[in-house]
Amino acid sequence: MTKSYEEIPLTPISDTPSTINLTGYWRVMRPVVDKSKCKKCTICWKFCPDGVIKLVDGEPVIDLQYCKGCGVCSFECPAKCIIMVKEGDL
Amino acid sequence: MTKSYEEIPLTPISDTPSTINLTGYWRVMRPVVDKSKCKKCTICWKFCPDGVIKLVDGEPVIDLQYCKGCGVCSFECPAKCIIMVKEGDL
Amino acid sequence: MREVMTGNYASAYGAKLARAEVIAAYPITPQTSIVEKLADFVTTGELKAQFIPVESEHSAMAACIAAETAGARTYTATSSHGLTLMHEVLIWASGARLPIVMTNVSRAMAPPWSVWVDHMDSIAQRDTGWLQFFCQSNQEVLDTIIMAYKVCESSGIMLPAMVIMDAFIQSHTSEPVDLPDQELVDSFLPPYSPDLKIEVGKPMGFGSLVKPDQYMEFRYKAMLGMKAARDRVLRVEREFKSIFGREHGGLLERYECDDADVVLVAAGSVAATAKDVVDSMRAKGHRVGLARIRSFRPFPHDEIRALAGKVEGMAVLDRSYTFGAAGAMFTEARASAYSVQKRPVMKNYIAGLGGRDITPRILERIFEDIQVVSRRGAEDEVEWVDVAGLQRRWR
Amino acid sequence: MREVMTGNYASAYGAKLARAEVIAAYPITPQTSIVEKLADFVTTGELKAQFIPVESEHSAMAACIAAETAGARTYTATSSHGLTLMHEVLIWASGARLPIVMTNVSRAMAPPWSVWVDHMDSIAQRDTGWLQFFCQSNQEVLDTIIMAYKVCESSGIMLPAMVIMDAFIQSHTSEPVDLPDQELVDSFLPPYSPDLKIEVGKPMGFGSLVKPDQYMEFRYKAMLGMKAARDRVLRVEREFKSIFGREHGGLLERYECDDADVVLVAAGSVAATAKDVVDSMRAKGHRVGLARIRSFRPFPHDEIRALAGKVEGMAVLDRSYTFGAAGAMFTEARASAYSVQKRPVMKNYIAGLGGRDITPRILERIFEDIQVVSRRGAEDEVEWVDVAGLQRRWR
Amino acid sequence: MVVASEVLAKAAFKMGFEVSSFPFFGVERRGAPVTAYARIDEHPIRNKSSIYEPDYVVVLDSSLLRGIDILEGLKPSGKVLINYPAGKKLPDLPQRYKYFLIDATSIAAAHGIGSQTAPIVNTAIMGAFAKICDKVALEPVLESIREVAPVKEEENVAAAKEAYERTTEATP
Amino acid sequence: MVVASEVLAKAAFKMGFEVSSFPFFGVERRGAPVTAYARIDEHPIRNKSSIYEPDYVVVLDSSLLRGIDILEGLKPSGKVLINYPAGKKLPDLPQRYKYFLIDATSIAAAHGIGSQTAPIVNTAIMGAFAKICDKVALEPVLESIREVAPVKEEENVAAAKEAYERTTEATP
Amino acid sequence: MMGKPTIPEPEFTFPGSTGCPGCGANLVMRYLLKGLGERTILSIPACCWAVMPGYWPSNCLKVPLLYTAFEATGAAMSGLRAALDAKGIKDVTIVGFAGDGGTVDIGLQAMSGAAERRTDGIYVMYDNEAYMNTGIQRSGSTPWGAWTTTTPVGSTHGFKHEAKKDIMAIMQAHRIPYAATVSVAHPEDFIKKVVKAREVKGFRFIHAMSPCPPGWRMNPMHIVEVARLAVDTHAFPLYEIENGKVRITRKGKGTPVSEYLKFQGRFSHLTDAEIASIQKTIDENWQMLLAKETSGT
Amino acid sequence: MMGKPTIPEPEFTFPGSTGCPGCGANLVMRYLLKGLGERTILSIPACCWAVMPGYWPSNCLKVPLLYTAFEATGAAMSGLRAALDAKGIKDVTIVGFAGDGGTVDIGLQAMSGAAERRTDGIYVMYDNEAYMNTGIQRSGSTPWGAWTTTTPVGSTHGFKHEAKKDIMAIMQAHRIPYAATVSVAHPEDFIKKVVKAREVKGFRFIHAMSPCPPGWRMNPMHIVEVARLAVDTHAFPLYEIENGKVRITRKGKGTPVSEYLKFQGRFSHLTDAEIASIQKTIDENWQMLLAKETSGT
Ligand SMILES: Cc1ncc(C[n+]2csc(CCOP(=O)(O)OP(=O)(O)O)c2C)c(N)n1
Ligand SMILES: Cc1ncc(C[n+]2csc(CCOP(=O)(O)OP(=O)(O)O)c2C)c(N)n1
Ligand code: SF4
Ligand code: SF4
Ligand code: SF4
Ligand code: SF4
Ligand code: SF4
Ligand code: SF4
Ligand SMILES: [Mg+2]
Ligand SMILES: [Mg+2]
Repeated sequence: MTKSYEEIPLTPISDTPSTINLTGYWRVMRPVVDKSKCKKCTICWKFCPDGVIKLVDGEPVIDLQYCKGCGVCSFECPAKCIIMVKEGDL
Repeated sequence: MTKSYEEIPLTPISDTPSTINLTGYWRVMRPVVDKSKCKKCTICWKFCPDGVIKLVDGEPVIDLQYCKGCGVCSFECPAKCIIMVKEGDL
Repeated sequence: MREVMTGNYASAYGAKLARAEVIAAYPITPQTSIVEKLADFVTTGELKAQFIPVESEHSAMAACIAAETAGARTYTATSSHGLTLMHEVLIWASGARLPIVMTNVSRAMAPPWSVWVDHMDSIAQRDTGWLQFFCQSNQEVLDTIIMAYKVCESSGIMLPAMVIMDAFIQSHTSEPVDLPDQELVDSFLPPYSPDLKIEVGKPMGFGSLVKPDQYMEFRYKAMLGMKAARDRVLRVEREFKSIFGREHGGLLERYECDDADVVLVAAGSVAATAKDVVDSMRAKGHRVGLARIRSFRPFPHDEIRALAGKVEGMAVLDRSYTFGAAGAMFTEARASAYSVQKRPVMKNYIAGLGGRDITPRILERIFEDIQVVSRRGAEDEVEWVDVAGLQRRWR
Repeated sequence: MREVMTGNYASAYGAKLARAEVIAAYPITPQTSIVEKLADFVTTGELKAQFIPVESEHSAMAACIAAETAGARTYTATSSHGLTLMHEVLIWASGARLPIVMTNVSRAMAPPWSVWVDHMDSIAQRDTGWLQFFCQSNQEVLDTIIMAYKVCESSGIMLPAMVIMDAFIQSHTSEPVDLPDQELVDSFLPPYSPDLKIEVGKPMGFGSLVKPDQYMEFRYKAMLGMKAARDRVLRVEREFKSIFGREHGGLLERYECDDADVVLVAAGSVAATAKDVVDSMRAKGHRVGLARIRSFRPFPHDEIRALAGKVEGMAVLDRSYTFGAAGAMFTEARASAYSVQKRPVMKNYIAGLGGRDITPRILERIFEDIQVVSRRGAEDEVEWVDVAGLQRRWR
Repeated sequence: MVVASEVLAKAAFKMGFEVSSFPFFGVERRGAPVTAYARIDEHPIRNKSSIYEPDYVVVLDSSLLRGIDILEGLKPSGKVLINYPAGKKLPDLPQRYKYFLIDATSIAAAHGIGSQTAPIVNTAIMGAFAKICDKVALEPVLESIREVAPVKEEENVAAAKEAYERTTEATP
Repeated sequence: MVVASEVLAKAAFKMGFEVSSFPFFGVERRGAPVTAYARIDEHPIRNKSSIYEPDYVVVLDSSLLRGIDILEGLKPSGKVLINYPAGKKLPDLPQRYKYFLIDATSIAAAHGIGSQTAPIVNTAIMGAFAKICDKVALEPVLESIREVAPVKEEENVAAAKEAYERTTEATP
Repeated sequence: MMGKPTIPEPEFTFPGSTGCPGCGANLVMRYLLKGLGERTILSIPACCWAVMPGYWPSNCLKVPLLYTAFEATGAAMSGLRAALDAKGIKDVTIVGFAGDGGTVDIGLQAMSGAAERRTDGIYVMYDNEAYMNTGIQRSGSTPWGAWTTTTPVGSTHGFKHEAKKDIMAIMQAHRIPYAATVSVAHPEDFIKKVVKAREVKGFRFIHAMSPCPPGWRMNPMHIVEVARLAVDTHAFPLYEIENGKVRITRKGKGTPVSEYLKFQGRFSHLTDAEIASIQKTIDENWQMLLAKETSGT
Repeated sequence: MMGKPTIPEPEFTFPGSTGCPGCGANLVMRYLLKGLGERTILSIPACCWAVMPGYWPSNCLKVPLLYTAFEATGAAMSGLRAALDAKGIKDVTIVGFAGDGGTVDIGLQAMSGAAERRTDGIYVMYDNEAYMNTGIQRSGSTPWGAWTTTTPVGSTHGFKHEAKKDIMAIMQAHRIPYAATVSVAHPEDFIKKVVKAREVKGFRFIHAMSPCPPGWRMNPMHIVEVARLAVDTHAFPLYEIENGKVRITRKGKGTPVSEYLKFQGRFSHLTDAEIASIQKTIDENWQMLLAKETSGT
């Protein structure tokens, strides 16, 4: 939505968290964590390029609003407990 | 002398030897070679920044039209046979 | 052979058909596919040229300057920040009287960062001594590159030329383009052979220091070169037409101007759209026309003046704005028409900055506005079109 | 206190009195003594400022941009090739709305290499969004730097300004200059405190990417800033006068214009010489005047128009030439006067390029020529003055 | 996307039409949604503005159905082609348009076009479009694909063919 | 040279005159001849062009007498001051002007100003000029020298004083 | 295996950046800011990272950011530092964050100038080995043998024929107090070096290997693996240079470079002989690095 | 003592250049062209040497010369070479000839680019250790401790406080095939290296020490002596780097640096402690150079 020239600053100063961009829409594949196998090693959290994995009691919770489905977590998980499934499937 | 626009090239291309600049006028001190002491070692020739020393039968001849009187030849001469004298003197 | 291709590819083909010998370029959106295509041509051997992968646009132009001084036909392409980074050496190229040809994909300047079209980058080079051709179609881009070499390499001219197209709207738009045969192009455009070039055995210094007693005469000669370019553009285009059967309108393309009451003056892709609008408005009985500034440098001084003598209103659309003045096309058109006895009302419309779309609807409204204003007189000589927050609606 | 000093020193004192906090500069003839003097001030502790010895002018401006964004008052100085190398980032500075103040010692561009005055370098920046003030005396240089900060740092304006003087003729000419007291300057010019600056704790991004749907509104705002600058220049000068007792003529200084038949329009040092010529010609009974373009950006649109309504001939002297068009001052003056009902004859005189001296005699001849031409009509709208090889003698 | 519109333009051109196709695009990012336009006409195309009232809308990524209003400006007689997972129910969409579905993602993946995580559906979707569009036929589309595809020409052609066959009309 | 004209301007300014002084100079090279101008007037000086018809000509380097026409434009009433080796015969010069000679080089050298090979004569010559010029006196010249000289203030002042004393008129 | 995170937990980036899926540069920024913390001001020139915060007014960073012209990062650092100095602000880390093209090519001069004048700040170059933001053109940092769009693989020649600029050696030659290479495959080492760099005064340089799926023509899920292989094969050794002293921080396994190359489509055209020649260069460079470590320079 | 000239006799410069009396840069050009000969094309950016040929139409050089913008020497070399390549001309040496400021500061990037793309040419930097053409401002090549007009000696600080950029090390880091330092005090060594450089293909670099009487505030007659002392004191060691291998071509006597400094007014303000610290740096650098020679890198 175009803002009136009166509503904008003199020069584009960005102060709105990028959480306005729901990059989850980009996803073609979706990571699914098999919690039963998870060792809570935090490696997936560490390597997620977009930092969209939260650790809740040491356990990874993926924010699918933003996860772009790159699959890094899946590949790096030592327990192989994150699988990538096609969006729309399952 | 300003040349007519018709007489000059499209862009300033310099093709006239700089010998048109009689830099000898700049001189305050003048190098004078004491030929009797000269060893014909060519060192003065070698080090003259302006290349105005010619070797004539191995002997240095200074072109005073251009010599700027820097004194390098005088200082470098191993035989100390070039002395700098004030222009106008002698 | 007619093929569908983008403006960028048309540009690359233009350079290839002109047999550019040295290409030095640096990537920038949205120019990149020109350079990529040329790199491809060189790699496959389709084009025999030296490709210099420079580390900046300043160096791109500096390398072209050096290569051209050594007698090679050179080409480069850039956009926005790249073009403005060349600024110093653009002035150099014209002062050195080198007929380098360059494509500029006109794009807005930062900040705000933007990769979309506007003409600020090109306009800001208006004082650099380059010929500047604004194109409206991919065909014109290709043809103009070839013609530009022919115009500029003439010994009476020897100035560089910039072929300009709009970011994305042209650079990335695919449309049919006729690719002329290489032999025909070769017959039209002979190899580059300047009167003087830097070469071993001729100990000359190119570009020396000149004192106040002589500098001005060199500038005067450059002025004469640019002046001669006016005629030569027209002559070369006539010759081009005789060989290739196409023309693009000389310095100022006039579309339905003969009996027009009001005309739109514009450059670049928007002029193409405006032709549709002229047709549709004429169909509704409005006597409107379009005057497209094809050559911004040399400026179509006489043509604008002649046109101004015949119409009641001139709407000048600028896709850039000069702060503290007005749109550059507007300023220069006004200056040209100054001495016309019965001058038309002239009004400046600033539109389409930073990629803002200029729709047929907007153009129609501009025509409507100039119709009104040419009767009533302009209240405000410069109006910004389609700015959010202003009263007036344009879409 | 009145002291004899060069234009360059006046410039350095201006920056010092304005309490510039960050100075980033790169040497170039004939600007060097500005920077040397400032380096001296900083070394002796007379000026508390950070001096950044950058490795190029592009970096000088980029460093100023960064420092100014962080809330520091910045200053730089340059000339010709240095200025044109900054081109890209000049546009940046205005887009970022940063009230940087810079001195440009206007010098010709290469090739031919020349270190002497002409205005091509400054004129080629006319589209960059900077305010541009051409000065005629060293006093004006000093005063204008101080005023420029006050004009530009206003929250409604926030644009950069270039204070221009002529190479050698001003930069190296010594003349008496009144050095105002620091306390008075401080009372006139408060410390810089922008509404928003980059600072830790406020995670904002300065200068982001903006899509076509919003870019134009930012440009519109910059236009408003430049527009507001017109009034503010006048207001600030009035205030300056009330404190320091001096003024320099607003946007367009008019000298003996009230009853003039013909006027000379010019900028820079030549305007000072022209005042002598006006006096001497008036003494001989000629009704001539001088209109000095002090602010080229914003252009004195209304002032030129008003003047054009009153005179019969306007001789516009340009110390630069735009190839493919005409002198820039001429073009813009014509554009401004376009809609004046009874327009004067306007003629462009291109003079003094690359340091060519413009003597009182030449100015007199220009006056004589415009007197003739304003009766008879101009044959050639642009005439080059004092070019060797042309028929006409000017000296 | 850009490739799709280019294929379309080339195909129509082969059939004797004048064409013009262009992306709205800025800084390309794999994954981020982009838009492209194409115009096809008997007469040379001069209009360079975006298309606000299309005859056809082609949606390459069904997730967009949740986001933007993809039907904005579509002419009353307009047709919509959507790359949609086979078997999945179509969401609520205005009844006044004709909808066509094709599971181009699966087809592309099956033909090994792009990667498994990111199959490239450009060519398949153009096969489908040939089916629903009055102006372009399958053959020129396939020909254009051959010209445009940087790699795996035949796979792309096969995908387009299959898509042509499997395109079906649907009512939301 | 530049320094000389600056000293002159400052001195005249101290005496209540308006002044303007400027070098014609480009790329400075030690040794190469340069020209500088100064204007002194009761009224503020606005004319910024070079001086073509001077009242005074000061020649810092006598070798120039052989080269350029140093007297070009000099007003009929004009005076010429030349830095000239003491005792040497003056070359042919037009009789219509008044000539003054001073061996500023020797004086500067004697006071250790500049190097032995390249003594700097700026300040000495200004002392001499104070003698022949109607508008400036010695005191303000010395004062200005004190302000302008980067080093060796007193040596410069002494040189100027000595030059003032030893300036003599000569006829060619 | 359950464990505490091995790197600091606070995040200084928001989700929603517009980087590609699997963008290594996203990880570089994440780790960098974890090491630097909040009292940091970034300056970013044109590059992928100038786009990744999103279109105005979106911003994925929790520290202030100055966008600058492409070639100006070093100058911007000096300007920011000077302004803070003028204001007496001492405890802020100034960071220039640029791509490889913006560093080794068009930004080299401004960076070199900042280093020469000893600007107090950290320059971070994330190295995806080409101009990615404009669509994969060669840069001075593109390795020998790589395909890019301006080094296409064709008949007369093809792929890049010039070696990757050794920017670490260039910065070492600038005699800066601290320089280090870091990799997204080794976040602990990465952050340790960042923290160390933060405590040094003067101009510091960090060279971060940053895999790029589209640019390297690879599957995004492999980025960490590829970065790991770069270290293990010595294609991208991890080391630091403190006051001129070289120290290798991870010797790597010396895995054959083909392991590293095979993940990346940009190298897929290479013949065995060409791969062998890459191996040879890598071995030589590694020996040279070992020699530097030994000689302490 | 009578002898034949130890350097080639043909001159490729005319008298009448506008360089100052005793200009070291004049000697640099003289020796360079003696080594290169006639089939040479020079490119010279803004610097003293852009002025020394004289005002148009004067020219003191007997080889073709392209004046270029200050920052563009490297690019001009690439352009010239490309044009010759396009024309099939192979036997011409392309030379970029620039001052220190035009090399280590504003021209660094273009030079680095030319080196990276392996432009076939010789880059010669004549080092007078400041911006002389504009009147003695500091450059990145000005040594620590020197007075210049922008590093004036004043109360708060004074003289230059940053070290001289080690441009040879920077060029070594570019892995060019040949780099060498030369001095006007050793014309035989100078010309030998130039001849050697001429035979190498690729980008070559020559760093020529070039005393400047006005800029160094010294008596013009001492320029050769001062250059000699620079070598003897190790302030400016003579060495070459062939394919990465360092070789010192003249060990010098290790004369105390004060001997070198004392001729130059630009150092006259230095205290004994400051001179000692210069000595220390020089010794360290010398040790480092010896180590490089030993380790062969
Ligand atoms: C002067 C200038 N030239 C070119 C560009 C276009 N440009 C923007 S980003 C970019 C590529 C940056 O490459 P790199 O620094 O490696 O960062 P990456 O995009 O790979 O992350 C280019 C060429 C520009 N913005 N400014
Ligand atoms: C873009 C630009 N900036 C500044 C200048 C001014 N300038 C010309 S020569 C010069 C000094 C050159 O120094 P260096 O390269 O060391 O050569 P030197 O004069 O010492 O021989 C400078 C600053 C210029 N010509 N162009
Ligand atoms: S798929 Fe990628 S973005 Fe999504 S959680 Fe895993 S690593 Fe993060
Ligand atoms: S990497 Fe795997 S095992 Fe480790 S925390 Fe993540 S999901 Fe669990
Ligand atoms: S004084 Fe200097 S210029 Fe003259 S001959 Fe001796 S060395 Fe050469
Ligand atoms: S240096 Fe002295 S001894 Fe040797 S040739 Fe010259 S004058 Fe003779
Ligand atoms: S192109 Fe590469 S570096 Fe750029 S955002 Fe995408 S993955 Fe990251
Ligand atoms: S200033 Fe120095 S380098 Fe320049 S011409 Fe004079 S002596 Fe030579
Ligand atoms: Mg990169
Ligand atoms: Mg130098």
